[in-house]
Amino acid sequence: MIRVSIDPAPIELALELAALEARGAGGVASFTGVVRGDGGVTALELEHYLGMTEDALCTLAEAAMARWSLFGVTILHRVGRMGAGERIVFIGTAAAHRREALDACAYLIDRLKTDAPFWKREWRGDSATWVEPRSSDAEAAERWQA
Amino acid sequence: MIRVSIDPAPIELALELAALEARGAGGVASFTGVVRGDGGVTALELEHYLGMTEDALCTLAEAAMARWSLFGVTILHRVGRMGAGERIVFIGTAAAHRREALDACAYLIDRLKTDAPFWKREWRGDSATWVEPRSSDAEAAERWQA
Amino acid sequence: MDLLYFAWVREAVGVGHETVDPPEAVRDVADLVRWLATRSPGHAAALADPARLRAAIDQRFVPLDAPLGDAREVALFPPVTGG
Amino acid sequence: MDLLYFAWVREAVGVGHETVDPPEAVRDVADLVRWLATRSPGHAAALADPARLRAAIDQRFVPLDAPLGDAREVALFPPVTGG
Repeated sequence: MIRVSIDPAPIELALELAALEARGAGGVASFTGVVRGDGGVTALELEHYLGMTEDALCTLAEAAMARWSLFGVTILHRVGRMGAGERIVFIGTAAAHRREALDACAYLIDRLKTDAPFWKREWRGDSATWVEPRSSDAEAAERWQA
Repeated sequence: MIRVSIDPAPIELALELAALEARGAGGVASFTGVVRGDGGVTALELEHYLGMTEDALCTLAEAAMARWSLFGVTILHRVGRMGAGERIVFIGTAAAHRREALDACAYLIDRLKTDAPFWKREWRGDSATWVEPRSSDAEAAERWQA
Repeated sequence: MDLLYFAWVREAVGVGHETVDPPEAVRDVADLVRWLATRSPGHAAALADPARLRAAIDQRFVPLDAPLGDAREVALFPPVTGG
Repeated sequence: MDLLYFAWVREAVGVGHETVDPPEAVRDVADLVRWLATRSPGHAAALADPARLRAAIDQRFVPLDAPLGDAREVALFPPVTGG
């Protein structure tokens, strides 16, 4: 089961995790990205490529399902403006055993960082700065190329 | 912040994850172990070494806090009898960035499997079998020795 | 050909979408970037440094030397920063 | 000395806890296992194969050749299977 959603609404975790557990999994791994309020950031704004984004996330989910034996993959990404402490992204994976679930979860967030058309802008009061990609993100994605 | 709990009561995820996010984290990783109902298993029973267990889990949490830069670690383990689909164990980690949170989460569940005094018994109707450790668990724990 | 711009590329160009009909000499994405840069000061500013740009053709990421072929939709944008 | 047994070791011995006063020749956990095995058929069955046993002294995991020293609490059990 693949579930992908790109939505301006807040991400709710409890139902998402319960749905993954209900797939008969022995292990469910998750990663949640949260807006950090440090460096004076008052809000984060997420722009995306409407039309391409959903396909890109489905392609990632399918790649994970092909690479590991998974019962379910959920990828949720919020778009629009959000404040410190709010969730930006949620990855959830369900598998019979922990290793598949954990590895697939790490794979999906690493690959999402480089393979999905989102752009992040930090707001500090009235001034906004587009976030530069981190070179560590490209390296993290590359370690899954094997 | 370290939170460790060994409890016969069901594990509730939403509050646990929200508490980790509230530590100012940029990333929260989690692993949830769930009772699988395959192989005719009707219930799982978890026995533990009262007194030692909590210390063992706190020691693991402290080791993770020392090894990675973490804002919070939560380890919850259920004991007693539980049915298929119920949660056995929850690991949650909060960090500024995803790599620390994901690695620490994988470390904690791998080490918990070999370093905490729990014993699992599978019930199939009226007959019970003690679970044998998997050799892959020892290998998974060893990869963190470096 | 539909063009889409995102993030600071969109801001510098001044629009998120435009339709263009590039000359035949424009064969790959890099050609397109050079040709577009001549359309306005905003385009010029947005597209001055191709090393900072990434591209998609018909909603698939491509390198800048990818041929345009029968592309209907070309998007230009900075490296992605989601998640 | 307090002894604790868990899982199938506890079931085979028949109790989860007992207090014993081993002779001086019992110096390490392996000695203790051999000495305990003589106490009852249940002990003998539980402790027949030391390779299947793990131990803790005063609530810390130890190898079977660990000296007992001033141990107040020794636990014997199968390899752990939590998580």
